[in-house]
Amino acid sequence: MNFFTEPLTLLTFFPLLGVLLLLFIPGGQKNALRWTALAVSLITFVISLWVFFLSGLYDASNPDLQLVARHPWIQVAGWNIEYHLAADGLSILLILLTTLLTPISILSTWTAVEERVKEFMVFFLLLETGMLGVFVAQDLFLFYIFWEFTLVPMYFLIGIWGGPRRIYAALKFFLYTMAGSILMLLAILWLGIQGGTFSVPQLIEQGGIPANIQWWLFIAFAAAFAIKVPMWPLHSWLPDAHVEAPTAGSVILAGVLLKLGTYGFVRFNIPLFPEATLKAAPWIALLATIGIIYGAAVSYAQTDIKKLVAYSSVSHLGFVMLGLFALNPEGLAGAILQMINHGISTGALFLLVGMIYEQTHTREFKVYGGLWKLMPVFGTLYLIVSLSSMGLPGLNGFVGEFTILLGAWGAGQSGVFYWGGVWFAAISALGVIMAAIYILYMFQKMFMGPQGEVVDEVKKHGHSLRDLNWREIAVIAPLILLIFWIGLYPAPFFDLMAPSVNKLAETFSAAALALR
Amino acid sequence: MHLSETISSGFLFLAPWLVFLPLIGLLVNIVFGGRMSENLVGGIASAFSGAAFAVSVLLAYSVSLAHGETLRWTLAEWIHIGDVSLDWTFRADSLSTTMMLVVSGVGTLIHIYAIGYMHEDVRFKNDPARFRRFFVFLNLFIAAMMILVSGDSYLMLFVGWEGVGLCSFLLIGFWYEMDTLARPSWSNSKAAVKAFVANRVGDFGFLIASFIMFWAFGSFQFDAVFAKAPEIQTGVILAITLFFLVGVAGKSAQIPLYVWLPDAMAGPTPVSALIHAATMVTAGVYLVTRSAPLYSSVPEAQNIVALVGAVTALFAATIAVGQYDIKKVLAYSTISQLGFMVAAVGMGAYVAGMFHLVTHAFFKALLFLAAGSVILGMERGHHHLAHGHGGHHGETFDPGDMRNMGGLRKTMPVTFWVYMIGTLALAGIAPFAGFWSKDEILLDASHHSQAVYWLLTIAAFCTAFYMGRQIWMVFFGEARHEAAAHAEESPKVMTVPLMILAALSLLGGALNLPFDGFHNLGHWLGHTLGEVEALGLNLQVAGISTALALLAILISWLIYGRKPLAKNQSDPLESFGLLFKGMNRKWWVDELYQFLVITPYVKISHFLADVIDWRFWHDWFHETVLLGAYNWASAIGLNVYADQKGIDAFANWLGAATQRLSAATRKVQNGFVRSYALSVFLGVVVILGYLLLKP
Amino acid sequence: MNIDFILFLVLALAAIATALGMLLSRNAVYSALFLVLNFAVVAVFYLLLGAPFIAMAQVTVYAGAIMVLFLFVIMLLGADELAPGKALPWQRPLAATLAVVLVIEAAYLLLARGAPSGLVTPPTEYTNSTESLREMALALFGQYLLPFEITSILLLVAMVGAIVLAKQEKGGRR
Amino acid sequence: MVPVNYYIILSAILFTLGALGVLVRRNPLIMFMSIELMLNAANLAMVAFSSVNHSFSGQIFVFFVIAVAAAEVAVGLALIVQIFKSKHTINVDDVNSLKG
Repeated sequence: MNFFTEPLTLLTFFPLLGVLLLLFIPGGQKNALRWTALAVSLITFVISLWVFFLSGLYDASNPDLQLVARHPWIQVAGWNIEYHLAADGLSILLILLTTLLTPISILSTWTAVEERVKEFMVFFLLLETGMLGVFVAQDLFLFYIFWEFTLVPMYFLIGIWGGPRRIYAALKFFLYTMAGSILMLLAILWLGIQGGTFSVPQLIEQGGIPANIQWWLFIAFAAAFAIKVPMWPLHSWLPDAHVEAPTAGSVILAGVLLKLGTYGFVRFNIPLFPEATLKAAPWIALLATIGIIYGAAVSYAQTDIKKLVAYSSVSHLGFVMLGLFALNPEGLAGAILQMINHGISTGALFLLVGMIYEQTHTREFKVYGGLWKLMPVFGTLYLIVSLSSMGLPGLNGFVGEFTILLGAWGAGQSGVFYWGGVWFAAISALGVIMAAIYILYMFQKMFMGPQGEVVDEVKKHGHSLRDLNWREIAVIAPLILLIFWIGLYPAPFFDLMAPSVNKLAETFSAAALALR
Repeated sequence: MHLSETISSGFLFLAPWLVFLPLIGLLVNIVFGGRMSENLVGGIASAFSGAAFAVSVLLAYSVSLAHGETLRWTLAEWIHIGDVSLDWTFRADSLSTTMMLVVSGVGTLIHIYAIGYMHEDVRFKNDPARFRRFFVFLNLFIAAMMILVSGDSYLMLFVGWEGVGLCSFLLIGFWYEMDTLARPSWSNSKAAVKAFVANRVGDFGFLIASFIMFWAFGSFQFDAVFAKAPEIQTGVILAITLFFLVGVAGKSAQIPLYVWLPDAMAGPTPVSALIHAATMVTAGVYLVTRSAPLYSSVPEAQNIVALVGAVTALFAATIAVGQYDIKKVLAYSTISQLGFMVAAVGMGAYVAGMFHLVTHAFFKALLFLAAGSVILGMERGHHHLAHGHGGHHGETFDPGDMRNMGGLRKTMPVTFWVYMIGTLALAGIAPFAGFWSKDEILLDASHHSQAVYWLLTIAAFCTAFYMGRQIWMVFFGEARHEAAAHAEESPKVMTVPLMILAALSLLGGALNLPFDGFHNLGHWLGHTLGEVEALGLNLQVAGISTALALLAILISWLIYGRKPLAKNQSDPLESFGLLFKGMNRKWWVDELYQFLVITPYVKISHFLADVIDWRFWHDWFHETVLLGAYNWASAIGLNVYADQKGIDAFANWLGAATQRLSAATRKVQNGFVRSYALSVFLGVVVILGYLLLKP
Repeated sequence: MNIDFILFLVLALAAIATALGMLLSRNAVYSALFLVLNFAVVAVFYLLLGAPFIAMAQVTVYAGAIMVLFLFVIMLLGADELAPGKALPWQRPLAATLAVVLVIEAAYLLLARGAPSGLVTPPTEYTNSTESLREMALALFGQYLLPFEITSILLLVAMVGAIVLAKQEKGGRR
Repeated sequence: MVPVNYYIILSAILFTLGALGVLVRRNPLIMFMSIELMLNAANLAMVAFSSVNHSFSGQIFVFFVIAVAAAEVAVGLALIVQIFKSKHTINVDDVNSLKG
């Protein structure tokens, strides 16, 4: 194996090396375990930077799949399953997001996870390999394996280190996702056997799937992805999973795992089934729009901070879906950027919520209030992250949401949304107002107003609320930096994805014209 | 010629520093402010704001050297994807430099004033550590406002547009843990959220307008849009302009979104002066003026804008009459004056609107700051009392309530005189600044639409009346509260900016006198907006408005001045009954919105969250239907085969079959190592036998 | 019937007898001692087959070290005799039958199917010469170097494993 | 000169005896010894082949087998000691559950 010609293999499986290393460290030496896991995840991050930027192996101006690693793998009974990894502009940012969020999450568990540290870290690194695998796999079968593989560590992360109803939440998460995946597996097998290959780029090139069959395959894939996203009304597992998951689990769940769904749409559904995609576009847009409005409205009525953020994810990912199915460069690029933004902003929100939860052990709004005075740094960082989440211009959320809505409006005018037209974009823009309502409500209830009873409650236990320490600031600082960077100067991010996005969108502008 | 071009482009590179300078100021204060004295913190903030003013002057100079050419300076790329190409481009032309000068000039004066004001304010509220935060926010506001006025595209304008909204939120909620009377309460923070949300409703309109614009014009850049405007259907432009109007209504506090502005008075008084009177709220007027080529091409939109402005002007003026709080009066007055401006730009009288914007920035900032001085004077008096008489703390004292004041002209002479100047300017008495600008608007209205003209004229009458009422109640008569009797004049750091603003309010009319050769502002803005025929002084219009203003002041003297209010005496206007009550209760608009919008929204979202999402979808559908169906199916399955009931569904349904299968095979798995070994051995023998017997 | 064959027959009977002794002794100590004898007999076979090095290794490692270890453990645990059990009554006859079948199979394989033929003729240069050892060492450290090293690692791992298993746990984790 | 077949048959007999030992004895130590016997039987066959074929490979293989046997015995005996410690018996028929 030459890591210089196949660096994605190194990147994807490097965390497994960390797992091996962790196995040799006794469970009692918690700090050694933490440092090892952190070091491994940081090295993974450095490797990802090296692979895409420093090594010169990746050409960002090339729209095609690059860094290809392709070997025959399982070739029996006419099945042609390959070990096939590659990356392009659609996945590179998500890969980087994964490698960035993992060390951050690990650092955030420093004091939060005291039980079974070894197992926790092992699961975490396994999860990283799984997620990276999903983003780089270009063989449907290999993709499916990674896809299911991510479930297992997450199941245990929720089920072992979660809150009081963790078993229920973990099981629901697992069953829900499995249920969707089974349909996808059938579709994958159909595609692989009919097409003679499981390779995604090859299948896309072959094309020629009859429209009515495309439709069914599209639905089968969409079932798996829509549950993962989650699209309304399949979101019921998300609040449970988020509320019960430990902080780091929530961060990864919101930051990366949900993106597996949206990524699946853009990587498989849209290019593999172009005709079905065009047919489905307004329907998906409808669900996305309902999700945006519904998620925002329901968020406002929550009394639990984590639940509020969980429902806000439903709303935010509605934007992503709306942008993806606008099928023009603005919508697609905005959606991909919004995936990153959501990972950063919501990840940071969960981190911050975890930090306050560690001190107060409650997530109920009604006991909070006036925290800004006691915790000015925390309050300010929380404000920045909240504003980013509600899409304040100059911060990252705006760039994504704006381009998405712009793209959706264009799709409404150009006829991609062949019914509904611009109404999807117009109604979704209402979500901008509603986001302001629930985000500001959350900020007000926590940080403004008279001092909440939680302050005295904490004092009763002999502590007093402290502001963030340096470790916590270090955890959150990279995300804050990215929030400003993407908001003010998103050009490097757009440049990375633009060639691939344009290529994908081009196929649709032509196809759309041919159909109408 | 060549020399001037060199110079102008030589200064142009400073354009981004309009934003950077205040940002540097706030960073310095964030990083080092904790160890610096209050004066230094305030001084640094003021200095960087002043530096932004200097840059504005240089830019304006560059523009004038370039004979009003539009100058651009691109700092960096912003959003480039698909057909979108947006840059961080700064724009200097006569319109934007005018706004820059007003914002940074008035802003700097208010910064200086705030050093003195906040020094006392943070002590009255027992949190001196918050002094620094105020100036950080104030500098942030200047930076955001500069982005708003200097952006070269609608989207960059929007960045500033929302940025100032954020600063407004932060500063209204500056004392987030109390109400305006410093009691622990949610009310200040509620006002802050209300302001932001109302602004966001407006931003929604702005967003929609920008979407339509992009797909029709293919650009967000001002000149590109204007150049293409003649080719576009008027229906599209009408939609764009009307959606922009929604944004204007949010930001410039017009009907129906004005409700946040009165509540915004929860912020410290310099904030009310800077953001909620002089600069931010005029952003809507700036937007309409900036989009002049669009509005001018659709008269329908212009009529609607003018009507909204005029109705707002009168509506808010009536409410101002019924207020007791000194700042609330000024707040409604601001809404009313913004109505004047919006009406003016709606009628296409962009110069008049901008002229009024400038003069209003002077005299309304002056009035607010002077009101702040009055409030602090009352606080000082009250503080003095509390210490003198050993504890007055039981009662809540409202230093902003005009019924507590009276006779302050003796104790606060400087404040009194500048307040008088501001009042006369606002009431529109010649030769104060407000007279000239308001008269120009009225004159345009008389040419344009009688309805708008009369609405505005009546509003002007009300304006003079409520300002007269205020002057008599606050400064004349006898003190109606001991705090007023012991009020003290403010220090120099506050009064000097007041005096400068008073001078500007007095002389600001000189910018654009209605005489030939004096239309300075008109010519200046003409570079950007196109030359318009300057109107002269119309004696009829001027005469009517002046006479009405004088009449209003006379009436107010008859009611409040001739026989001053005594202690605990109720307002004579209360004899008007429901009419006054309506004015005092703001025509119940807040209650109406509560009933029509807020309560339904809260109810719907709770219904969706609790009933639909949780009880129906999460609990009933998932727990009862899905899980129940599963349990039921597995119970049926078990009944048939094993006649077992009520055991855990999952284990049974899947397990029962497995169990029977395993029951047969479990005998093999007996746990005895030897028997396992035997089976291996058996395997060996059998395989060997097979190999041997194989043919 | 030459002398070699007689020698073979005697030794083979001895080997089978000691193996049976090991198998049938009730006392584990006797079993161990029978096994030592068996190993010694096999070592003699090795010598006859011209493998003196293996023969020495057999005696020192097997008959010496390993069996001493066995005896240690037997003494340590006091497990020289076990009470007769009654579990799996069918095990013993079945095992015996299978054993017989296996032997028959093997014999059939060798005799009827004409498996490897040829005489065991140790060349003279192999016997009692240092050449043989030298050749073997060259092969071991040349061609078979990697397996050799892997074996050493295996031994190391076994050592570590044995230590970990036998170590007295302090504090009683779980 | 003995035919190699005889050695093979001897080896098979010894192997079968070893296997029988594993199957019928309940003392793990004796089972272990029986395994050693089986290994020895295999070794014998290999040395015999080595002698016939004039190759050292068989002998070297035997050498490795001896090394592996040593390793196996070390671990196996340690396991037995551990089992005895926790169960206070080494009768394999009493060690029939996976739980420690």
